[in-house]
Amino acid sequence: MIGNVPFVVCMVLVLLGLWALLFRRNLVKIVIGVKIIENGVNLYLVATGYVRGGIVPIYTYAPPDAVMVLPTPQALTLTSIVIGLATTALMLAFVVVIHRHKKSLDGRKVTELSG
Amino acid sequence: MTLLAVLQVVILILIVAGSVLAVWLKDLLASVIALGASSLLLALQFYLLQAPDVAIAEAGVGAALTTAIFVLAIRKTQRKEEE
Amino acid sequence: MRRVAEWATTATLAFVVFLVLASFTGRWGVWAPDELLAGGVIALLVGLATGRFAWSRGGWRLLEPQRWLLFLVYLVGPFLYAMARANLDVAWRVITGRINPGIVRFNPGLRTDFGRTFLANSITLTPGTLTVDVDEGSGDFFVHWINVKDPLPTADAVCGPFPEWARRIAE
Amino acid sequence: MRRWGVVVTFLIVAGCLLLGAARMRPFGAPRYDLMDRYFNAFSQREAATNNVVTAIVFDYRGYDTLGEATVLFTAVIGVALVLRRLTR
Amino acid sequence: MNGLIYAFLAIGAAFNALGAVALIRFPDVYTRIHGATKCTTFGSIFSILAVAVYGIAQGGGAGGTMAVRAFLALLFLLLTNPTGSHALARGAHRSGIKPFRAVVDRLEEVGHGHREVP
Amino acid sequence: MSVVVKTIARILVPVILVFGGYVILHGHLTPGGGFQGGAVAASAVALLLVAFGAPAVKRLKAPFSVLEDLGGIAFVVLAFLGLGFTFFANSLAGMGGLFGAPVPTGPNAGILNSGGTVPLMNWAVGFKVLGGLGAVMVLFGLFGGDDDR
Amino acid sequence: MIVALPFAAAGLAMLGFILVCMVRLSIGPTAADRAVALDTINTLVVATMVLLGAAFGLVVLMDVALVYALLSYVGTLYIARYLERGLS
Amino acid sequence: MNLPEHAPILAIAVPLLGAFALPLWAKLHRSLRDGWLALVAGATAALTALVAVQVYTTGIQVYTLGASFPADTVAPGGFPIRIILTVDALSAFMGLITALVAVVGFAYAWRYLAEDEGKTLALTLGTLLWAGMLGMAFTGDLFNLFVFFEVTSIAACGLVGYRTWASRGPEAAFKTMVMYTVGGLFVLLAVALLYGEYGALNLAYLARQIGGSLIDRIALALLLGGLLMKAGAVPLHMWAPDAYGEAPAQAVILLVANTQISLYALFRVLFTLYGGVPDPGVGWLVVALGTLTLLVAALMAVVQMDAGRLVAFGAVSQIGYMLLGVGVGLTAVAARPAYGLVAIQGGIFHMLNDAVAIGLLFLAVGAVERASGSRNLGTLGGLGHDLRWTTGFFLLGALALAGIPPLNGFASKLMIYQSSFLLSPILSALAILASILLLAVFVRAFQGAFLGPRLRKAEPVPVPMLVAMGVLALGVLALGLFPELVVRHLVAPAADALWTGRDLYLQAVLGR
Amino acid sequence: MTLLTGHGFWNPLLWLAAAGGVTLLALLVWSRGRRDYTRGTDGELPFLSGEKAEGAHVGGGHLYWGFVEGLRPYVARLRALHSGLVNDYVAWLVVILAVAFLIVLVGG
Repeated sequence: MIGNVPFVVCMVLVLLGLWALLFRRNLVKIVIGVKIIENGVNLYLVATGYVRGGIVPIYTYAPPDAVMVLPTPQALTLTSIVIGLATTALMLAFVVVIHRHKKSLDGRKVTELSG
Repeated sequence: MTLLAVLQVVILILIVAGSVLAVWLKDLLASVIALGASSLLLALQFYLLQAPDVAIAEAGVGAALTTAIFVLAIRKTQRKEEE
Repeated sequence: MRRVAEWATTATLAFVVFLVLASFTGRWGVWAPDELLAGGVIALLVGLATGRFAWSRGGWRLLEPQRWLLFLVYLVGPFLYAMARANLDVAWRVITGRINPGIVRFNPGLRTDFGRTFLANSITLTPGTLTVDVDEGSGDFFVHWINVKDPLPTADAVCGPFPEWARRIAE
Repeated sequence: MRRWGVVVTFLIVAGCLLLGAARMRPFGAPRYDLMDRYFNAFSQREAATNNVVTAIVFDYRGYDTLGEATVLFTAVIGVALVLRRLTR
Repeated sequence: MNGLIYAFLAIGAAFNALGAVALIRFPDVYTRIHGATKCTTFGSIFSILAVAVYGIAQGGGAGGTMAVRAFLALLFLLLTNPTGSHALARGAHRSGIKPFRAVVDRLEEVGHGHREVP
Repeated sequence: MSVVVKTIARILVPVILVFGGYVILHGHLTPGGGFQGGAVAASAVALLLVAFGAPAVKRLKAPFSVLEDLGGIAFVVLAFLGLGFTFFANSLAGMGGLFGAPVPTGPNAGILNSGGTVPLMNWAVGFKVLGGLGAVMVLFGLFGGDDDR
Repeated sequence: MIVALPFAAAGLAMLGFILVCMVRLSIGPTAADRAVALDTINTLVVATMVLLGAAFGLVVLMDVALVYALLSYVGTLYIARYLERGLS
Repeated sequence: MNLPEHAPILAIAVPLLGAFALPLWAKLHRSLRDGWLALVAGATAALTALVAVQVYTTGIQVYTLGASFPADTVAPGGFPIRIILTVDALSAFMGLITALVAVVGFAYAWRYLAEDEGKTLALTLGTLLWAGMLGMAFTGDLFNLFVFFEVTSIAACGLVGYRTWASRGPEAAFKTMVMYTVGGLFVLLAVALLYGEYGALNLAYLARQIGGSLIDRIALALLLGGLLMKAGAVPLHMWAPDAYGEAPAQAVILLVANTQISLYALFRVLFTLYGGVPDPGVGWLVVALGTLTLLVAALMAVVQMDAGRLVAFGAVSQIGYMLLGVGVGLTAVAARPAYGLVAIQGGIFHMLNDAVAIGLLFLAVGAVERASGSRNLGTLGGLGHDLRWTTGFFLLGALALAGIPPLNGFASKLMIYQSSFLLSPILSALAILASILLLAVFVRAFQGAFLGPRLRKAEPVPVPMLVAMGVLALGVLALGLFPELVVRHLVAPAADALWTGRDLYLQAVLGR
Repeated sequence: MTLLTGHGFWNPLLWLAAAGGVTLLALLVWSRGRRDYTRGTDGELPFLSGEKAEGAHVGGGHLYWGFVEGLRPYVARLRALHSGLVNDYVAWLVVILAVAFLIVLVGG
């Protein structure tokens, strides 16, 4: 009905995050880009599990004889969300420590390891 | 186009708008705010896709904890994206 | 003794919250017995964990039923009326764009944290006013007033009968 | 110059990903869903839970959850390691 | 009963719209907070009341739970919304944002309570 | 933060914790479960940190990490319980007793003591997530040490 | 599966208001303005969730609205606390 | 309870349990922690060995998690619903490599890490990294692969950021973390694409379903990107020298094993998941990247002045040999000429050789840094007077890595040279050129650091570190002197698992 | 004991025996010479431009100087690519992804 618009939008989010990773030098901005990619992927996962006209896959207070959406992607997305939080926390911890040493967040200024 | 489809499309547009803002703004705090709004609407989209489990997780993690960690990190570093 | 009172208060209120959350689960009554048991355990744990600071300086007084009754009366009576007025006020100002703002200071004479918080939130939701800061020492309120009539107002001029309600409910 | 090269490759990747998303099966109409129909039908009998997602998270795919808990544990240890008091 | 629900929904939507418009139209942070907080809270009250009425009308475990949840959400909103607004106003003032065309600013005079501003 | 925020935080912290407990407790009946409940409860720590400053949550660091370790151990041990069949087998489901009430198939109102090991695992993961995310918040709040009054 | 259409229509209206708030989020001259917009979006999202829960006729969806109503202001508080410290 | 039956999951669950409990033991007392760690490491190594013995003697072992018995892989109707651990010879081989590396690493870390610098946390992260690698090696489920991919990523990055007192450690860790996370998200996106298309997550079931449609191809490209990045193939290797250079030595050898596990996952995807639709283009891509990796990393190693970074580039170039070997096999997998199998054997044998030799080098560099306080080749010199054993070990590792007969690198490289010569002589010439460059590089490093007059004082190296290095040195010698035994008994079954084992793999899981 | 590698074989023990034989041969040749050919003269000392160099050490940076210098123009391009910026790392990932897409979509 709405075609593949949700899938396309998820890919747009992924590409948006990738754009931030490619062209933003600020470290926090890079983490934000990673978060956006992650949002896109999570949305993609949940979108694959949607069934038109389906309801929540929970039997408590459910109407009888209803079609249910696919539950597996939801479980996968839960895992993915918590993993995302873990990576975000660790990356921001690194950013904070880097800033403490270098007093800057610009990728070009904090880089020591090269060549 | 049913009403549900319209709702979904509007929310998707809002999510993309929030993410574009998060990438585009130079002020990191504003960027984080836009990211928070985007994740909020993402939870709404999960809700519409009949995934309340995921929506609760995204609510607890995205609305409170991620924003909190980002703001704390910006607080411990600096706010403006220098050119 | 005082610590026990704090724990018990917090646990009781936590149990009430749990009961509201878990209502309509029983097959015959409103609550299933196992829900009550589990909720009791959770409330006890929460009470033990946060009792020390959660309802500080409240103690048993918070459990007095007449305060809760009064709170409900306040909520559906003056508060709702004031909120409606506040919204119409905002509507008028949005349409006409006539504002005359400023931050004023007044002292409502409330002593406890609860009372001040209660008043501050009421002020924020009611016509033309927004609490910007509360002085912890003197209890002075700094209020952003959208239509300043008097640079040095009394509490009555800014927020009407609310301090009185706050005193009765939360002090 | 280099920037434009990156932009061009980015556009190639973007085109392929968007092509893939557009050529997916239609949204809301999964083609193969044997596994999920099994879950929806039998989780109440096998795992005795009303919430199918929880049944999957903790029973059918509990091992993923273990890995996920490990990720969280690892991240906490990592943050503690990185933000520990500097001794040198 | 349906009429009541429609009325509540209409009022709620109207006040929420007012909040959004106020957010756009007002000139500075404080007045925006005024508009946004009051109107969206009030509008949400009516939306939630509509849902609660719907739930009560449905009856049974599901309807009752729906009403209870709606009221609980309302209570939480009433607790958290003004607090967030207050914190934002205070933060905005301390970060140095002046009220727009203020006739009087007592808080600026006392210098942010007890704290010295750098 | 001001006294208003502090007082509201005092009121809301127990409420958030109870709500987290509810989400964990009813994880197998309504949306929710270990992660979600743990994340909600960890938000209480975030609230404490923002309302009262870093010194107030300083002594929570050690209990939280211990809580996380214990939660992880409990989760693995619960998984080991299934080793009569296989690792992670839901050995308690439908066996009667405290956690093994059978569930009627199809839509129903839900029974709390069903689910076998699922509720227990919910609790283990809930405490683990609470401990882990709480410890992360506390560590972030404490680092640098210049965020308090 | 929308079973109560008026609620869904009201939810759509709320989304429209969120769009308006998004404008403020994008143009807001100061961070405080953006934060106000975020706060407003929070409230509107809670209202939307409650309305859509009724529209779908599913009680179990309402828990999400509760979580949001309870937690959404924590993020706002963090931003406010950051603002309190001045533009450092 | 039947221990051999449950061994695959126990090999993963025991280190996880050990890691969860490790901080608690450390709170009680240090020696309790060390004892517990030794116990857990020993048990895990024994379980891994048990799994390997079973797999090598009786064939593929499956373990269905949560079912009523381990071999209950499919639901009625013939599709798997649960996570299935599928251990074939290659998985067991990778498990053995990780066990060797991890045990040696822990023995080394016992005295290498200082107590007041977060030793407990580093040991915990090491245990978790080991468990994650085992999980990646043993799993038969795509999403589970992603989860353990992330476990290894985060643990590895935590270890890289160990030296927070300098700015370089966190910087390297941040870069590595960003790359790992983005790669992991690509993998997850590929999993989501495959799930959306086929509604399944099991590797074997998906392998049967995949028919080469557009979505399959896009997912293949995403998986290639993510896994090649984690494996550190040029030009996606750039995080690797940073990370290897900055991490503590006992973590670096785990990181090296980690890249190999990613290579394993890549091979699993290419040969098993996409084995039904062989695409020579992908094979050539892998071969090209392998050759590029060899050359670029060796050239980059020539100009390095930091011993850690120098050895790190050497380690990256070894990844190229594995990619080259298995890539040659991949181009040949459709027609199945004999040299393809030899190439795969060479590539897989080189994994073991590389883990041993490069591990020895990194441990020696770590000992040098600990003893003399510097890794700069411009200022080091004459350490051979004080650190006699370390000197010998470094020389042994360097010669082995450069492919000097009769040490172990030579045998595997010979197999790779010969088979790639049959595919294209240029490849083999380039591979030999890279080997010569590496020899020059290591001779330079050896001469600069260890020979010459005594320039600075060096503290003695503690015995446990020497023992750890000695174990690896013995491995270098043994693998070099008896390559035929190793190839016949360990490597050949693993290579067969890639070369012809796809049908057996599917059969073991799906039962048909 | 012989590792067959398709077209050839490899036996380290055989190789060791051969190497031992060659070494013996070399020793034999060496032992035929005069033992005190350079003993006690300047020929024992390291030769550094004719200077007397006590304790001189050719550091790692100086060994193979010509070799490294000869390679330097080629390596300089490579070094420039290792800029150390995360953006460049990700850019290479995108490049490889694009190449993989092209190969997979066009080549198949």
